[in-house]
This record gives sequence, C-alpha cells and structure tokens, in this order.
Amino acid sequence: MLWQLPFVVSVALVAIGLYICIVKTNMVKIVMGVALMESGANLFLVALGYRENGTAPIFYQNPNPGAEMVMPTTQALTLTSIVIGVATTALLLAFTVMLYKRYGTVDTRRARRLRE
Amino acid sequence: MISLADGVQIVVLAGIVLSALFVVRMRDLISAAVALGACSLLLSLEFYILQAPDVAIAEAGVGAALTTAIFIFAIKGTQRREDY
Amino acid sequence: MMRPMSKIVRSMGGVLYPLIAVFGGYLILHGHLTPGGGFQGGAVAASAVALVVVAYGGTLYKKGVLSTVESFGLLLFLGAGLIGMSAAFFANTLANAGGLFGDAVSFGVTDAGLNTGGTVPLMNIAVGCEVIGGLGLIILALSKAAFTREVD
Amino acid sequence: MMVPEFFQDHAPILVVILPLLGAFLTPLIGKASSRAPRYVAALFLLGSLAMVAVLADKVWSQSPIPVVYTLGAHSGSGINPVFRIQLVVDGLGVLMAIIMGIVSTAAVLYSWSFIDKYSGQDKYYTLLQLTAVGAYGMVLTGDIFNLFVFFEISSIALCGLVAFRTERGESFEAAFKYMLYSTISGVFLLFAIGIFYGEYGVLNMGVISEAMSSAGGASVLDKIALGLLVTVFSLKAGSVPMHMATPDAYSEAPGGISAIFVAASQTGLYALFRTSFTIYGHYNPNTGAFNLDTYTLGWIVVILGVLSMFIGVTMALVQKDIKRLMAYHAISQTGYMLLGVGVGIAVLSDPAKMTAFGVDAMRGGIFHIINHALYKGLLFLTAGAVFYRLQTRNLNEMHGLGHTMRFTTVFFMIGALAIAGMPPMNGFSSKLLIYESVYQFNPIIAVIAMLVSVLTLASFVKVFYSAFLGPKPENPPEDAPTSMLIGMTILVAVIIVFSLFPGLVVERLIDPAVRALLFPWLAGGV
Repeated sequence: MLWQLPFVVSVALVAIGLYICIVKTNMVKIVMGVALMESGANLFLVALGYRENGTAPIFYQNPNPGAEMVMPTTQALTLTSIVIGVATTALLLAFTVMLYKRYGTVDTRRARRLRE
Repeated sequence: MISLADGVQIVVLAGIVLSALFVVRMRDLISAAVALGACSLLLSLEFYILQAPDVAIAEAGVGAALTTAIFIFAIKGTQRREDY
Repeated sequence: MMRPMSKIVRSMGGVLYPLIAVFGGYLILHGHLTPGGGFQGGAVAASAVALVVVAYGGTLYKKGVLSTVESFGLLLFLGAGLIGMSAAFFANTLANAGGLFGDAVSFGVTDAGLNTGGTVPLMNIAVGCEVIGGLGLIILALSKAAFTREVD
Repeated sequence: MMVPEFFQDHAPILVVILPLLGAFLTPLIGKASSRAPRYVAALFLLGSLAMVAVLADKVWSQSPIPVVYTLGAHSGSGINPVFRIQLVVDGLGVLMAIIMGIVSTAAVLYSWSFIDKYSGQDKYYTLLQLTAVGAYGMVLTGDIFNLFVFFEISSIALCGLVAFRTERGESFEAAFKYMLYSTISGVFLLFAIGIFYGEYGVLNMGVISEAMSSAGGASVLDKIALGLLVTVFSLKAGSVPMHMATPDAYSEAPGGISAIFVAASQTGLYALFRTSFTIYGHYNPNTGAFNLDTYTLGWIVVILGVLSMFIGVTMALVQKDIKRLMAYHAISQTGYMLLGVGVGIAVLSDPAKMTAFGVDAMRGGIFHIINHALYKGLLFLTAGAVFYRLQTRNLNEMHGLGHTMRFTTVFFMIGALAIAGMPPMNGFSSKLLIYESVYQFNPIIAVIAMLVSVLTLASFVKVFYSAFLGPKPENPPEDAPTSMLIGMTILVAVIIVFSLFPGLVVERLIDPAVRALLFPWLAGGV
C-alpha cells in the first residue's frame, strides 16, 4: 500500500505547481511553480520503477543474482528530465531578469505589451 | 504497525508536500526559494528510499544546490517581495 | 560583477570547494561502476563553481574557458559515439578490446575494475565536462545579471 | 546515383548528428572568426539535407516497411534491439525531415544578411542548428521518450532564438510565455510516457501499440494518456484553444526563425498523427480489431481544426502588425491539416468510408503540411525582408514597396496566392483534396473551410494593397540583400515545382506518408 503514496505526492506536487502557474502573477513565483511540476513528474517516474523489496540497479553490488531490482529505465528517464528541468528553469529565470531590466516589473499583469 | 522505514518515508513525503505549500504561501521570494530547495532535498531523500541513488545524487546536486542558487541570483536581480 | 561576501563565507568556501570538486570528479570517473556518472558528477562539480561564485564573486572564472570546456565535452561525446560507427552510432567497440578502459569483464556479479567499460567512461568524462561548462556558464550569466540592477 | 554504403547505412543518425556536431563546432570556430559560424551552419545543414535525400531514397524504395536504425547495436549482440534506442523512419517521418531540411537551409542562408548587424551570431547559428536537431530527432525517432527529449531541445532552442533580439523587452515576454507553455506541456508529456511505461514496460512506439493490442485495446489509463498527448501536441502545433503563445513567439522571432518555427511547430502535428495512428489506431490483422475506436478522437481533432481555421483567420483580419497577421494565418492553416487528417482518424475503423474519402482527406492534410511550411516560410521571410529595410512591422506605415523591392513583392505575391489556395498554386491542390473529401464527411465543415479560404484571400489582398501598392514612398527602400533573396528563391523554386506537378508530388511524397500511417491496415497501397 505504502509504495503508492509517492504517486499521490507526485500528483499533489503537479497540482500545487499548476495552481501557482495559474493564480500567481509574479514571474519568479511562476518559475517556482514550474520547478515544482517538474519535481512531481520526476517523482512519478521514479516511483513507477520501484518494486517492493527491490534493490538499487547496481549489478555487481547485488548480493544475490536472483533478487529483484528496481527498474533502471525510469531512473535514466528521470535523470534526463532533471537535466532538461534545470535548463528550462535557468532559461525562464534569465528571461525574467531581462524582462525586469526592460519593463521594471515582474508582475504578469503589468508586463504585458503583446496583446491580441 | 508500520515499520521504521515506512515511517521515515511517510515523514519525508509529508515534508515534500509541506515545503511545496510553503513555496505557495511565502510572500518573501528568498524564503520561497529556500523552501523550494528544501523540497528538492527531501525529494532526493525520497529517491534514495525508492532505491534510485543516481537520481538522488543528481537531484541533490541540481535541485537543492544549483536551482536554489540561480533562483537567489534571479531574485537579487529583480525584486525580493512577491507583491509590489 | 558580484561583490565577494564576508570572511566567514570565504573561508568556509575555500575549505569546502576542493572537497566538493573532488567528489564531483570521483562521481564522474566511477560512473560506470557505482551510482553517479557524468551528469551527477558534473552537477556536483558545478555546485562547487556556484560556491566560489557566491563566496568570492564571479571574477575567478572566465566565460570563454567554460564555454570551451562545454564544446570540448560535447565533441568528445559525439566522438565517442562515432568511434563505434563501424557497427552503429554509440556502439561500444572499445569494451573488452584491451587498452585504456578495455579490460575484459565477465558477465554477472564480479569485482568490477576501473579500467572496464569501453566508451562508457569516456562518455562520462565528456558529459561531465559538458555539464560543468554548461551549468557554470548559467551560474556566471545569472550572477552577472543579478548584480547589475539598473532598469532601462 | 552512387552513394557510399557508409552513408546509406548510417543516414538516419547522420541526419541528426550532423547539425548537432555543427552546433557545437560553431562557438569554437566563432572564436577564430566572426564570419565563420554562418558558413559552418550552412555547411552542416546542407550536409544534413543531403543525408535526408539519401534516407528518403531508401525509405521510398521499401515503403511502407520503415527503415530501422538501432543505436549502439553490434550485429548479433544477442540483446533484443527493442530495448535499445531505435530510429524508425517511414514515409511520414521522412516527409517531415524533407520539410525541415528545405526550410532550415533557406532560413540559414537568409540569416546571413538578416542578423549581420547583431552580436552573438555564433549563438544564433548554434541555436538554429539545435532547432533543426530537435525537429529531425522528433520525426525520426521510434522511441517515445526520445521524442520528449527532442521536443524539449527544439522548444529550448526556439525560445533562445525568440529572445535573440535583446534590445526589445517584447521578445523576452514572448520567449517567457512560449517557454512556460512548452515546459508545462513537457511535464504532461512525461506523465503520458510514464503511463505507457508503467503499463507495458517499453518505450518503443511500435512495441507499445502491439502490447496494447495484445492487452485487448486501450485501457482507461491509455485514454488518459491520449488526452494528455492530444493537449501537448496540439499546443506544440499551435492550434486553438492552445494557441496563446504562438502569435507572440512567431511575430517576435527574427525573420529567418519565424520560417523555421513553422516547420518546427509542425513536428507537433507529426507527433499527434503518429500517436493517433501508430499507437491508438493500431490494427491487429489477426483479430481485425483496432486499439481504440478512433471516431471520437477523430471528431475532437476535426473540431480543433475547425476552431483553429476560423478563429485564426478572424483574428488575422484585425491585425496591424504584418508578422502577427501571418502568425494568425499560420494557426488558421494548421486547422486545415488537423481537419484533413482528423477526418482520416474519424473514419479509420470504417473501411468503406476510408476508401471513399478518408484516404483522400489524409492526403490533403499531409500535403497541406509541406505546402504550408513552404509558403508560410516564404511569407515570413518576405515580412522579415520588409522589416529589415523599414524597421517597422506596422502595416499602416508601409506603402508602395512594390516600386523598389521588386523581388520581394513577387515572392510575397506567390506566397499569398498559394496560401489563399488560388488555382495554379500548390495550396490549391491540397485544399481541393480537403474540400472534396470533407464534403462527403460533413458538408457544413467543408463550407466553413471554403469560407476561411476566402477570408484568407481577403486578408492577403489587404496586405498586398496597403504595403506593396500605392504611391512611391519618399525614401524608397532597396530590395532585400542577396543572401536573403537566395533564401527566398529556394522556397519559391520548390513551391513552383509543387504547383506544376501536384500529381507527381502526391504520388511520390505524400502517398508513402499516408501508407506509413495506415500500415499495416492498408499495406497493399493507397
């Protein structure tokens, strides 16, 4: 039962992140929301690969060749998604800082010059 | 009766959600960034519990250290409070 | 550029910086044997860069050097992939072939040696360079942006 | 034509890694000479285009069986290649690669003059090549996680390019907006991938669909994943109602990038069609069952298409900014592709309707993808040329450009006629296929499609009249520089070839793509 708790938490993280993205108007806060959503997705993937009583997927440390290991593929996927996450976070923050230098605000209600 | 390992996991997961809620609530962006870093650190602990040491190292290095650092640089470059 | 911080921070940074950097290097070089690898080690080493930037200001690092390290890392990575082109891109033709990283490994639970893995350690080193360079550049760029606050 | 065996064997991966290699050689070479990056970028993108040609020859010769390239596999290594990363190239993938190859080559030549006065050119060409890497990778990979990785590569590179003109705050605003939406959609895509992996334990799209088929069709979780995937990919393609960021990003990007942006956005359509047909529309020849009754999905895609067509064109009519106007037309044209292929999805499980009009609708939709990339790319390039000379995008401030910018005027006219679907042009051939087949599916939608076409013509007549006709301005601008004209000429040449020989193009280029989507249901031929 308990190994399903991480799924609940991952969905909660995505929901909190989405809430921040929709409700908050401060751009730095919005980027924090995006970072939380990415964390939620990472937790989802790692929890997906978990097998109860499995060991870490390190081949030569496994004392008993028959023992079950957790799935290594999802961990590789998570690593990739962490890399992408840090790149997007840095890019979004760089845009925020540059926008502040041009507009003098990071509030999405006031930093809107592109309109329909 | 829950075992010690399960208890640790419950505490860590509760800590993740709690620090995420702190990110929402904090009006001071530096505090929010630190809460985000704490969330990442607890997340890396959770990855370790879920038998993913590689991901735990990466999340600790990137999520807890670097992301917090760049958030704080960005907040220093803009404004510290969320609302003005 | 960012001003250096107080003496306490600088002293602690000076003590911790080599430790973190060495740990990052360890993670990169042992990537094919233990948890860790190019990305993890590179990220840890880049957090050492972040520590120095915070403690001493960003002047110790040159942007050009970091971007060269980054480009070198990616070219090494693609080169390691292209070595295997006789079979397919990324094929591990160096494994079990003798030479550096070419020691033979037997299948199953073994005492793995450091000189095994073929192109895998090469790729770890390449990714490590790439990540140190890339994340270091990100930190330098944002720290520079953070301490020039004028609004146009 | 003799191509060495090495290139024949490794063409799929070379298409992707040549621009990647170029992207990271560019900053190194940029240290030596500030003019070198442009030549490196053009060289590597041309090399990649040549590899696409080699690959296309191979794919068409064995259509509809896809070309499979397994990364890192020794022949006879004994490990099931399905668990490795594979590139799976079929008719549709190679068609999208051809689009990206042509448009990126035109855009890189065009950029030589366009960004000559900006600093940081090495970064510009690096990001341009990375955009090409992302698009090529997305359409050539057979692995859904790699699709995510390349999706993010192309989004990140495009955002960097949208923010390239650092003197304007608006470009950062557009880049932030686009990056925000594409990151959130990336998270949802990751969830969908996680659902597939959790259920079937594989990431290869062909294997997922077979596993789904042997599990007796799509489960509830698969349907949730489908909902996520449709949202994500229609956002990438920029269709209504997920179009919030696209007009800003298209109009703020530098001239050459807007063109490449169109081609890169269409990889979203590719991914949507790929998941709809290859994963959910998978046909099991033994049981005669499909993974999912795609009727509802088809209608959803059709409705997205109709909304995009109509809202896009009505928003375009009121625009004063020439690039923003074209951006809304891009949304509107995306609707035609969704409409055409959506009809195909809706009637997939009905062989009679499929052969009566479904295949033609898909042909029209897919033909429209390549046509749109060409003429909308050309139109964005002409708008960029006007901006380059006048430094304004406001239509009210331009008049009489036709007196001096002769080539640009002619090119604009060709593009405008093509987008409005006037009879001799390639846009007409694809729209006719869509009208005829959609009329049999639902007459009202076909009428809406024709109405949108008329409105498109009206809108471009307005632009042509106000910008290019009228009295000669006091300081008449010169025509665009040579490299920009060369870039536009490439696209014009391809458009003219497509207009003169539509039947041949459909037979050689489009039919393999349709066959690939319908494989193995329609293995024999279209």
